[in-house]
Amino acid sequence: MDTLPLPDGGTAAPPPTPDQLRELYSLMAAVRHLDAAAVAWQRQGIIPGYAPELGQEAAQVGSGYAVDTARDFVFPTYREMGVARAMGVDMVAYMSTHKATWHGGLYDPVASRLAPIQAVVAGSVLHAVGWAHGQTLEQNDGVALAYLGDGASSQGDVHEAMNFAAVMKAPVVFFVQNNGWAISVPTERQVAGGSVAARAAGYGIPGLQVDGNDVIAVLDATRRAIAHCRSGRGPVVVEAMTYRRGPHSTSDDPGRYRSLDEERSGAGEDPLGRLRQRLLDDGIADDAFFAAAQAAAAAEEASVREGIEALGPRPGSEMFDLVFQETTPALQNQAASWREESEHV
Amino acid sequence: MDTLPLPDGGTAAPPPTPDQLRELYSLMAAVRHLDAAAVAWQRQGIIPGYAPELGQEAAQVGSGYAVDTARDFVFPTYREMGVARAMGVDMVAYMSTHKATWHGGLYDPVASRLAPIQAVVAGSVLHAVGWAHGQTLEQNDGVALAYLGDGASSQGDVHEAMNFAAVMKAPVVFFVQNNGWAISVPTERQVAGGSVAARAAGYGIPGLQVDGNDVIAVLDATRRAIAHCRSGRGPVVVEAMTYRRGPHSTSDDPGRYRSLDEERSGAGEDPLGRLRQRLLDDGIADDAFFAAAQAAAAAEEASVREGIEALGPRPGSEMFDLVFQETTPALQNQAASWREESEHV
Amino acid sequence: MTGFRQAQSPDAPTPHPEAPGKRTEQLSMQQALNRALDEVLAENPKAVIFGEDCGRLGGVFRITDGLQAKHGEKRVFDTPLAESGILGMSVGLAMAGFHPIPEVQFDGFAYPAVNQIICQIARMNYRSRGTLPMPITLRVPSFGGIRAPEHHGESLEALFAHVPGLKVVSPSNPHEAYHLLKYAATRPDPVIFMEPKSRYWQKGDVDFGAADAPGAGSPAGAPTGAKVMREGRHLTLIAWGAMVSRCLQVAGLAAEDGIDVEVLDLRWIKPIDADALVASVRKTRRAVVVHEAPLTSGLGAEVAQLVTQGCFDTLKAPVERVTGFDVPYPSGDLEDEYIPNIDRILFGIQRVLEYKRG
Amino acid sequence: MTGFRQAQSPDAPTPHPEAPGKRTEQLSMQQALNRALDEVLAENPKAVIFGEDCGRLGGVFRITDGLQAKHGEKRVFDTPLAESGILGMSVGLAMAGFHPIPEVQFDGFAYPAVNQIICQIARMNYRSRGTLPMPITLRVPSFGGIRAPEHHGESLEALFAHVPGLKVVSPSNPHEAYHLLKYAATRPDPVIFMEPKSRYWQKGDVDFGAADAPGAGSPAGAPTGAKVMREGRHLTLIAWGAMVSRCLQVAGLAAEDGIDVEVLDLRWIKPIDADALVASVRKTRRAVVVHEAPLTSGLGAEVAQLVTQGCFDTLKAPVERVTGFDVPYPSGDLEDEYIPNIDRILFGIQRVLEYKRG
Ligand SMILES: Cc1ncc(C[n+]2csc(CCOP(=O)(O)OP(=O)(O)O)c2C)c(N)n1
Ligand SMILES: Cc1ncc(C[n+]2csc(CCOP(=O)(O)OP(=O)(O)O)c2C)c(N)n1
Ligand SMILES: [Mg+2]
Ligand SMILES: [Mg+2]
Repeated sequence: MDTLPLPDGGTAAPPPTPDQLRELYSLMAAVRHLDAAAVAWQRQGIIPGYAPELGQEAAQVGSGYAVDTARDFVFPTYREMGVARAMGVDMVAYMSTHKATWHGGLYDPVASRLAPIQAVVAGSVLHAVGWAHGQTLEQNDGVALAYLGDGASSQGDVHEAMNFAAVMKAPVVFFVQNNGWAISVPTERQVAGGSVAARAAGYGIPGLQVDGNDVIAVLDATRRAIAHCRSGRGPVVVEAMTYRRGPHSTSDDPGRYRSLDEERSGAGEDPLGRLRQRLLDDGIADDAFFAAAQAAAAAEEASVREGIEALGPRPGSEMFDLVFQETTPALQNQAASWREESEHV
Repeated sequence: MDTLPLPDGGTAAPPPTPDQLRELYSLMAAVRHLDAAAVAWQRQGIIPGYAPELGQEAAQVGSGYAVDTARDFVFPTYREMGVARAMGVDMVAYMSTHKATWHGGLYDPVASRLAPIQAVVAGSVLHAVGWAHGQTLEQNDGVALAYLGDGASSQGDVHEAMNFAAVMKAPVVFFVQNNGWAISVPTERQVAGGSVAARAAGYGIPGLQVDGNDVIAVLDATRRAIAHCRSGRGPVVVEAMTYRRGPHSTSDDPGRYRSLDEERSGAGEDPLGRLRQRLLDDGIADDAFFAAAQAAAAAEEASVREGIEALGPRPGSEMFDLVFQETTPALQNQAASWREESEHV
Repeated sequence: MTGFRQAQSPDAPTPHPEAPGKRTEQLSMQQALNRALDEVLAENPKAVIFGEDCGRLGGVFRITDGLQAKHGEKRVFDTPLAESGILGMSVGLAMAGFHPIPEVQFDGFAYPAVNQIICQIARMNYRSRGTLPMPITLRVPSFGGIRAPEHHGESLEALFAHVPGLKVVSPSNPHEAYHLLKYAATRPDPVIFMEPKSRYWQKGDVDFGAADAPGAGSPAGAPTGAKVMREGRHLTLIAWGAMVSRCLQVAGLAAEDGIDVEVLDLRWIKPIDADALVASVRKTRRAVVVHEAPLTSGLGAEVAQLVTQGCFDTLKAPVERVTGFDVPYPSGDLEDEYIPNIDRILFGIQRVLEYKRG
Repeated sequence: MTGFRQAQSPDAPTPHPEAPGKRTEQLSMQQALNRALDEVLAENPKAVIFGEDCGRLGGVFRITDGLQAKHGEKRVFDTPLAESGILGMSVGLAMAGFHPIPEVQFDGFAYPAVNQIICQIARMNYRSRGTLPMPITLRVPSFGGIRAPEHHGESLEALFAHVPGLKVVSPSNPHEAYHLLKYAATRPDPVIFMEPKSRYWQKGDVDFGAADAPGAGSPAGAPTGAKVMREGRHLTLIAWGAMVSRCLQVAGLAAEDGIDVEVLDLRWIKPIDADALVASVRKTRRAVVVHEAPLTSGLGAEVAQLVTQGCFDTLKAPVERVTGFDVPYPSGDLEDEYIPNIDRILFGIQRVLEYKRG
């Protein structure tokens, strides 16, 4: 279950170069910083809420980094800020969803290759299968990456998606972040058998479990999985074992369901500290580099915050105008009376 | 995957006695006869439709025979006539659903331990889990038997059911009749990986594949599975490999999607002929016995047909009276105007 | 599952010219739908048809009969047995630029897909700010009347009509079926296409050249409005799908008693052509709406309220609703007690005509 | 997921006597619901509560707070994350003689369970000819107004009201919440209990002794009818759930202009208390119905049609509907543009009052 041979004998998943390793670190540092900042913004009243991904930086950056945005397409949940960042998505447009500006975010999903933010648990896993089957029908070589959590794995749609994808040999990577929790419910009361990757065998497809706190391992596993899909061999399940170090969201209180001791023992090694140590050990980066990465992260955060603070509400007319490609008389009438009644006031 | 150790070292699944083998044969013969008759009734206009189970007699009778109707509960699909018969359900009341008298059938599910006939594919699999969990909550030792097909295995509800049952260690036997087809779609385009039993491992529960045309093997597997559940070890998946020898239903035309050659090669050995040979070989039954069984089957069919032909429509007032335990004023008003307008006419 | 009339094949596949031209042919609704799908596949290489049994078998109602053989397994294919999967997959195909035309085998089996329909298909265009349109045409054999097993006779129009982001249409005869399906399956928005299964085998003239004939109240050039199927002066009967032909029958019977009934085929359940409703009832001053679905919170309430809103001054009596009861759709033996029959519709007409104020 | 007010705990669990007696207490709706559930568990050993996060966490809204600790893990437990699983499992538990009180975490996540709700829960009593009753009380935190993420602000009452075999109720304040939940959770039929989440934290008097006080129009001894929350002579405002308090506010404002508005809390969405509607509007001769759900095919249409049917002679103007628009529930920034606000309700009242025939 733990390795996946490469279709091309190795070139599809080369080990990351020193430059790439430094880039991965910078990305993870930026994500860590922005994530912590977003929690603070919520406390400061800048945004109404946020779902932090503290502890999942390696799983998110490592997998998002493996995506080829020229041909692949990614289906996130509501917690994939690190994936979006690694893919180069505009962070103000991404974060706008947490400002309650627009469900799904303001970024262009087509241009950025990132589907709108999905609030239904497991809601978009089947979309990935359909998109991927579209690649097969058109003989394109794009791969779909579907993100889901350990909690999401319980949903019927995930089973339907894995079975459909396996029957149709659709090029989908089911990327599971098993972060130990679905709000207050731990994995052992959620995932019977203990592993989502282990389910893959039941569909006759490969399943990989990977240390989700090791960005290099995540990158390698995701690249292998994408290469497998791209070569026409059908879907793969990758399960990155990680830990949700923070609350489920800014309105959650983990103290009600887990102790600090449990958190400490469950969390494992910090993904960022681990990469830092690796880079130091291998002489790939030094303190100056880390300081610069930290400064860049802080600067980036400041500019994203500025963008978010400047973000006004969308015009109410968009409620009506964006429902359909071809609007309807009923909707036009409703828009007209809305306009009239709000102007009146 | 193919055997399940018994919790009590063997007494829970003793080999069938000669008497039991003869009873199994008689049941299968009765079922075979009634099934063929029901298809004929449809052609004769006695009933509007029927879903034959030709070829599945061993899977149905063998599993239904293993049920302890003093404590277990069975959740059928729309094709479980043989299970119902093996459990001793009144066959006129059962068949009434195919007369279009009452959805679900006219038998009493509580007394007969057979849930109403279920027309939603995979619709009742979760019910079995809930019922079984109720046994755990009350420290009863009842076991739920959920019937489903290879096609049904694709539904999300089946995944949710297996995961729930495994997490809660609910005493459920998921009894899959893999009859090769879901209407026109063959198992290989339906069940990725090829085996529903193989999915069990992904939930950390046992899965057994059994020759569904061998009634003794089916009985043994079901007894083992029930014993496993009853001893508090959680759910089991049993997959009986069999073949739908007839059309999906009396309105289906298999000639559009499978050839007679395919049917012949797919069907395997006839379950009834096989048991007959076994009984002959072992000297457990002779031609006189088989002739008597056949005569009994014919007599039974005649009496069921008589019952079905005599079955009048239910009074229309039941439409209103059976919706709730506590009716509502709106419903009473509707019933009153229905009565008035139908009497008027 | 069993017992309903489904296995009939269409008469030997009628050959037809590449461009249908201005011709009229006698077809069953099954044939008309099949023809429309055939043409859509031929005209739009991005159109794909899929669902349970719609490939080799041609669907349990044979609506996709012969299409896989003609257009190939990539264009017309069977899926595993999972409705949420079918609709969820449609979303992804639409995101990849396809025009999916999925089939749900029966009305009652749309329920497992409701989450994907409501939360995804109906909202993706909005959520993505118009960048990911959902040109999905979901075909649902609908309504009762064929003595079928449980869950094979449901009317889901009120549910779908309430969902923002969906359009919903139901044809009442072969001509409408051909034109409405061709129209729906070429739109950039999701359309639920409710086929009255009890009418699949009735034949009628399909005028292929009439695509641009405006229906009453609809803008010229697009079949988007309701349609007056019979003109009358005394009362308007409003229906859609299978109930339209029953209302036409009723109108015929009422005429024998000197009652001149107008029959309006709503066609579009969402958006509803309120102008056509109001135009008709302003003239007749009385209305009865007929549907198979249960009464409470059914589409009849919306229709009645639109009529009342638009014709309050002229209305001679409250709009009557003749509908199914608030009970689960019953088994075949009781079906005729449940579905509005001719007598119940006539009683409804009578109540409206005899209404006396206070 | 994020951003809504949910984490607050109730004030330290209020101890309460075994028999609540004839007392009045100030409670939030969250506390009132929690109290009702606590009592139901104590009184009925067959009652079980389960869902996502309702065990140890006490639910994201803390409605089940402390109940697992008090009644044990067999009575109150977490399930895996699958709504169809939760509702499907409820059916089996009911068949085994339990009274399941499942929770769906938010309105929008009831959609994955719709198949089990409509095809199984609502029909099992009927299908089994009364031998397998479904005493299931499904709690659904409902409606919008809390600036929440997508799918956390939905109004599903029209959908549920249309389903034969379901009963549907929504409380508007802590007193109603306590009594209606205790009533619903002791019935032998399935009840969808729609909790207005924006009202969870508002406090109000709960009169524990008032259980048998008949609401207007309801049969004495059972809280099954609608309720007049404010009497008035000029117009009836009809609402349920969170919109009731807004309508009471509007009535207060209208009174300043000399307009005497009656406010009717529908309470039961199915069955609707048509008698109470008619009694009120026969008196006021004018009505406006208010809801958050989209206009088309919303419950407002049913209410309007029931009023029109029952008050056709006396009605001075067509019933107005002030509702959400036919658009997906928007993000927080646009929420106040979508939910009927005081101004829009006042405009609706004005349209009815100023209505001139022809
Ligand atoms: C269908 C559905 N049910 C319930 C919810 C409420 N909810 C939001 S996140 C969540 C837990 C998800 O857990 P998991 O899939 O492990 O992802 P994680 O939050 O750990 O990233 C729940 C129950 C939802 N958003 N969608
Ligand atoms: C949810 C649902 N979808 C579709 C159908 C229509 N349908 C009835 S039986 C059937 C095939 C079922 O195949 P399988 O589960 O293998 O059982 P079998 O018929 O072979 O016994 C289908 C698609 C249905 N009844 N329910
Ligand atoms: Mg998780
Ligand atoms: Mg099968």
